[in-house]
Amino acid sequence: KPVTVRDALNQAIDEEMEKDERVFVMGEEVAQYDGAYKVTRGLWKKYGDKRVIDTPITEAGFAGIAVGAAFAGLKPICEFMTFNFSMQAIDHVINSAAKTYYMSAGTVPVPIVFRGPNGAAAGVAAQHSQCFGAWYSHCPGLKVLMPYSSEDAKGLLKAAIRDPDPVVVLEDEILYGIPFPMSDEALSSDFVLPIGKAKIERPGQHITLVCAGRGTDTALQAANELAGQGIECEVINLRSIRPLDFQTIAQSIAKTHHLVTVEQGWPQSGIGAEICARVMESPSFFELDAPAWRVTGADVPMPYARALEALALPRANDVVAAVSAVLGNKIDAVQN
Amino acid sequence: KPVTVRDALNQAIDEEMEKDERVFVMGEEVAQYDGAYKVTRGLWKKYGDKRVIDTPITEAGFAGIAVGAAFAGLKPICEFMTFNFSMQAIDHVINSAAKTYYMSAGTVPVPIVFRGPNGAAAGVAAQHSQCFGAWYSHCPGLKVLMPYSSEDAKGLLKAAIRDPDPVVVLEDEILYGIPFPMSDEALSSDFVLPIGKAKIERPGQHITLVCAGRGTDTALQAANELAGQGIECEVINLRSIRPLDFQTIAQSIAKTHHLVTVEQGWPQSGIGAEICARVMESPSFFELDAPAWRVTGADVPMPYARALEALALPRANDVVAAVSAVLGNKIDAVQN
Amino acid sequence: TKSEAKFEIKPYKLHKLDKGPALSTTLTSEDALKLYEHLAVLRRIETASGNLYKEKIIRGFCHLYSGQEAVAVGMRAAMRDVDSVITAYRCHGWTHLMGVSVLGVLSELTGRRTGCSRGKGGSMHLYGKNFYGGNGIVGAQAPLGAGVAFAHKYRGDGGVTFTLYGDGAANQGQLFEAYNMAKLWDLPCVFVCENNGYGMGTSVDRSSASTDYYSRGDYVPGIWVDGMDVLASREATRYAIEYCTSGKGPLVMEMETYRYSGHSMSDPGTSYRTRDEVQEVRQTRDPITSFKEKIISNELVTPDQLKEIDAKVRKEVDEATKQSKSEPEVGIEELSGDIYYNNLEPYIRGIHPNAPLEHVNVMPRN
Amino acid sequence: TKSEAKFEIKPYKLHKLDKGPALSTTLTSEDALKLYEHLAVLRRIETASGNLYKEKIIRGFCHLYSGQEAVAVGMRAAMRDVDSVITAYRCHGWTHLMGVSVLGVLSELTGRRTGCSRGKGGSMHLYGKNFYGGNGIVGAQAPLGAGVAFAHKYRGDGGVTFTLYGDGAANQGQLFEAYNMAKLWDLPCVFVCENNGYGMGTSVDRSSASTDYYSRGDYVPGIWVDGMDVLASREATRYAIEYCTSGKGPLVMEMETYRYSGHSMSDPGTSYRTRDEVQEVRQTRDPITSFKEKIISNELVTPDQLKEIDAKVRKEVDEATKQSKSEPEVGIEELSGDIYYNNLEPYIRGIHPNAPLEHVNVMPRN
Ligand SMILES: Cc1ncc(C[n+]2csc(CCOP(=O)(O)OP(=O)(O)O)c2C)c(N)n1
Ligand SMILES: Cc1ncc(C[n+]2csc(CCOP(=O)(O)OP(=O)(O)O)c2C)c(N)n1
Ligand SMILES: [Mg+2]
Ligand SMILES: [Mg+2]
Repeated sequence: KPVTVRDALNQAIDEEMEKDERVFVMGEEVAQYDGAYKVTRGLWKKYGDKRVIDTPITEAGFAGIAVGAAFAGLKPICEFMTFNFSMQAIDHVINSAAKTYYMSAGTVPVPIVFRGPNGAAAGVAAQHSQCFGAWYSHCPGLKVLMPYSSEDAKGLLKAAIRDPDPVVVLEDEILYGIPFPMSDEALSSDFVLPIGKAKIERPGQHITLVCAGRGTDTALQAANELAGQGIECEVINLRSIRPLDFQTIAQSIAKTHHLVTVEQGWPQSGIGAEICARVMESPSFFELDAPAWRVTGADVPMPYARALEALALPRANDVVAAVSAVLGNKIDAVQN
Repeated sequence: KPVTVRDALNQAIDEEMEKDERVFVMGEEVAQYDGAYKVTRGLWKKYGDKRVIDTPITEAGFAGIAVGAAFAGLKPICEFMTFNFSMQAIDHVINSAAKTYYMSAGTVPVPIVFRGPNGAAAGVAAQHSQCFGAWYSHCPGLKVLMPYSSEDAKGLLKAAIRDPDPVVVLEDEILYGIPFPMSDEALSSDFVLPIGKAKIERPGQHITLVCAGRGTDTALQAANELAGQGIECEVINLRSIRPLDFQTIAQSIAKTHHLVTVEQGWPQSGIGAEICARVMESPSFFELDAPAWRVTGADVPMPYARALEALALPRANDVVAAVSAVLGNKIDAVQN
Repeated sequence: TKSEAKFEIKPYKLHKLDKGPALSTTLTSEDALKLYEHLAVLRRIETASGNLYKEKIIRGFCHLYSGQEAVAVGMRAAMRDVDSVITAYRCHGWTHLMGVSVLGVLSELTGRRTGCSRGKGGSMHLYGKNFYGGNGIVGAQAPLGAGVAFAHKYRGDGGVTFTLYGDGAANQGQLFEAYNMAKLWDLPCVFVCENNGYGMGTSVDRSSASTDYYSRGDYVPGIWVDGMDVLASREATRYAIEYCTSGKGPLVMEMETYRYSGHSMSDPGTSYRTRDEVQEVRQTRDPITSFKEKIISNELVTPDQLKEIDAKVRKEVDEATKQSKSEPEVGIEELSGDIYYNNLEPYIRGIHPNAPLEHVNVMPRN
Repeated sequence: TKSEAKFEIKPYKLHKLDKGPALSTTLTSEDALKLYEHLAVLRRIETASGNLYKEKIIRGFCHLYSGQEAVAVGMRAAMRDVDSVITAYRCHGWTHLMGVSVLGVLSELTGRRTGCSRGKGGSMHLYGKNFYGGNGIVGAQAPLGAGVAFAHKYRGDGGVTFTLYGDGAANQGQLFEAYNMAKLWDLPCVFVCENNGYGMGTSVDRSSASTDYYSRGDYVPGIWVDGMDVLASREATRYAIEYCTSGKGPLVMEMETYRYSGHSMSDPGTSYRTRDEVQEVRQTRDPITSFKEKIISNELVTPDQLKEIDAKVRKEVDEATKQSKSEPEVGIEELSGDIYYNNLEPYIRGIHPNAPLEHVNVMPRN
């Protein structure tokens, strides 16, 4: 049964609010307006002012309030209208949420979820298009999730809400409206996905594509195209950026001997960089028949104009080009 | 003549203020108190209230004011007492400073310097010990420098002040008090270092150590130790994290065929990760006789207790261990 | 027609001020025509923008200023060349008033090369001489504007900066940080709160524990102004310039106004307020209609003169609209253009290692 | 001695309040002894901390509370078990008042296993029951405290949160954001500004455009309190609890006080103020001396009783100090302990790939 990512997220929140009185939602326009992107549609009507709370446009303040409520044992879901605005509150995400459990030697748990759309939407230009995957996953103390499909969205968000640690859930505005089939199991209110486990979206034997969030869409499109050329890609949807499921990546590399990473964010010290480094540092390195490549957003602030914008983000043909290059770039070939 | 990093920074600011009326310093305790870490000592006495300005403890506000002043053609040096506090102002560093030149298609240049101590000092625990090298260098539109020695400090800060783009200068509190010899040339008021060029601190033929800032100290110590064992390290002090001088790294790898990166920050999507990924993606990969390794801060928030703290940051023996592992980890050995 | 007339202004409310702006103002027929033309062109730009958005030629966000024109037009009429402005994303009108042609505005919205940011900024990121945007981050412009004011003071050029923000932005902490430093350092900065009743779908009483925005600077004196009256706006701005240039430091100016459209084009703007409410404002307080009536009934201008202006404005905006649709985008090499004033990256990394981009300097460097 | 006596309190200043706290208070001899003991132990902890720092056993930052004890002791005396507290880095005294032993405080400062954060947090990061720190980021505790108050209201447990911040922190934007939401939502939160005259080397008049901190909540009512008088502090806090529990929302409480030491141990504290100024406060307004005089001259206690307390306190703190030096640090396995409540990382990455760390759960999970 096809369910949009938006509805899957909505279900996740609804079910967890139903289940646990301590869970509440706080953010700009989440209540009476039903959410700027309608993720929280209907929840205010159902749960009322106490548990679905519209805030002023004061991210530092309400994120701090949400973290404080978590200190005191509640389970806030703090929505950033987009993660771009989380920069105004990032001190609370990092210094107040991520580090407190450690600093207090385990006496103050911080069970909070920060969620909202991350990365580029369409035509919203430089200030509204940043991907925060690399930044947040850089920081110990946080768990960082990046759902792709509706099952991902529901299962990961529910896991995040139940998790006793601070979790950052990086959603994608473009994916919100996309319907994905959902299994009966996934539709049930017991469904959760494990945090820190990647999903093989498509098995293949020639090359491994590692991606997450909307990058998964790009990778799958490329895999389709490449299958027509007889190249079978194994597409690994990370789901979780921290913890990063390197085991699944390593197993895949052991099979395909080739790797390309796909992400929407900027290249330098991005998610793909981390994967390349882990490959370097692990036995997987010796499995590679060619060096790994990153497909990333271009290293530019996001332009507004349609044609430039399209060139700033990876498309299927970029992945195809990278895969072709990597497959043609055999270590032996070059070394001899 | 030995000059401390602190004095070198002070000279840099003084000389540039002398030279250009538009340059001014703004930050907490920079004027009457002579700077929390005394980097701006004497400048208020010399230049007065107009050009050396104590601010309230309101980072978002004064960083925004500094960026606004840069929009309008002044050349602010915005001191963060430590970069940890730049998180309260990070939206202005990224969204206001880094992106405006591009968004305005070049009509609004933003000639600002953000500077202050970055990363871990001694015994200041988790909220005061974060390294922002990876975060800031992730972002196009910024230039990001990380001086090590007094020459670095003076030459890079002067270059940053003269630069027409927003520059983040990540200093180190522990290094402030360290005296380094400075050449006559470096003592002159004409001395600047080029942004984006690394420095080979020590030539060697067996392995390349890439580092920056205080990591350079660790790498040099390790190189010393290893030299005793007959292993000659080429130590590359990056100086600039963005742009990253990969050419110098590549040339060194072509000579040594081995690479270890050294940094103080957290590993995931850190500076070392970027270097590993660039190696993967470049001909340097084929020069490697063993996979590259990262030496980084441990993946934990910084603990306060002395013994734990010492274990959270890379020391020379960690680098020695990594070098030994990498050198013993020959590709052929394992592949056969 | 008469050459000038005198108009009463709805009383200001004052905060920590003994004396406010003048309660009446003289308007010449020449100025009346000019103000009318500005009001009309701003309205027309937004109508055109709305249509371009519906045609899917403008993408992403598009925030219309319709209903609020008297604020900008009145302020601009009082401003001097040395003064500067910064505002938020609802910036089309201001950009034009600060000297960018209608085409420069509309082509930016359509993302074309004649746009004032060459299509790279889009509707929220317009700039002009002494006009520092256009900003997509709620509240960010408050300290930025104080910084521009800092530069005026530093250089001693006598300029004043106007920093505009909405009722929603009025709660942002950085605004209070900016108030504090502006006051401590006597910056020539006028903080202008455009209170249009809503921040997205949130009415002022749900976002703000005090809706007396003119008094929220605490130690910064403030004035409440009828922002639907272009003459009140002009008069208050004259006063503000006088106040700031006399070295008294910053001032807060609340302009009560209204936005007719939804928050942005994706918001119908009807779930959190009634259609009646919007209708009522349109009929009783519209800044253009009310000004028109005023200047006609006072015989400063003739209906025919205004019709002529209407026609001229329509023609100008229609032509610009047409051109903004037919202009090409900038060349794809500008994807990596003007990231840095002084680029030092050997190349700009593209989507993958085999697709390096060259940094191009498009804007002339001095 | 008498069993109780009545004391006058220096008049409060009120902001947007008709009626303030009581202007006189009754003190029993029992309470007098208790208050005195608390004041004495807080002072003594700081003396010990200062010495440990000079011995280089305490590292990094160390911010002493000496001079400000009456604020915390008076407040704590009025608080109920259900109430909660959050403050900044100047938190040794509060931690003890909230139930952590002297050893728990001092060992944290020395970084030993008996520290209340097992030596992992250090002097700025102390926690206890209903005590949420200890925070190294100026201003961050303001919304955090409002969030703890939010939880009190959400659960309906009747608790009130006290959120303490300094005169320097009082300019932080996030404080104003917290005021606004606390007022909009009627959170039972008392924002307590400890005005000790300086934020590091910056005096209040150089940091704050208004130094009437009790009125800076604008729409949040406020009281100015003599923070050197433990009875004023207690009485004002009783009032604040009454105010907040009656559903009226938040309150601002400015406590005028003074810090004797430098900002932290690295600051001699003499460049931005005179030695005379410090001496003058010590002699005329010291919270301990003045309270001592009061209760002795009113015959609530005898000098001998106080001497006994002094001796007891000295012994307790001296012993704790000694133990805090001899305790070991926690085991090095705790480097990777309690990063997560529910760790899911297969291993915690160490300094290099060959040095993985195992995550250990030290604190019992429920
Ligand atoms: C920091 C930040 N948070 C949230 C947003 C999303 N947002 C854009 S405009 C807006 C409403 C602003 O309302 P107001 O300040 O009253 O201005 P108006 O739109 O009425 O002109 C919001 C919530 C943003 N752009 N930046
Ligand atoms: C966001 C931030 N900026 C700067 C600092 C450095 N700093 C620590 S304490 C302090 C002074 C604070 O003064 P005040 O609020 O008056 O508190 P007091 O020290 O007097 O108790 C400063 C600037 C910090 N810790 N956090
Ligand atoms: Mg508004
Ligand atoms: Mg203080």
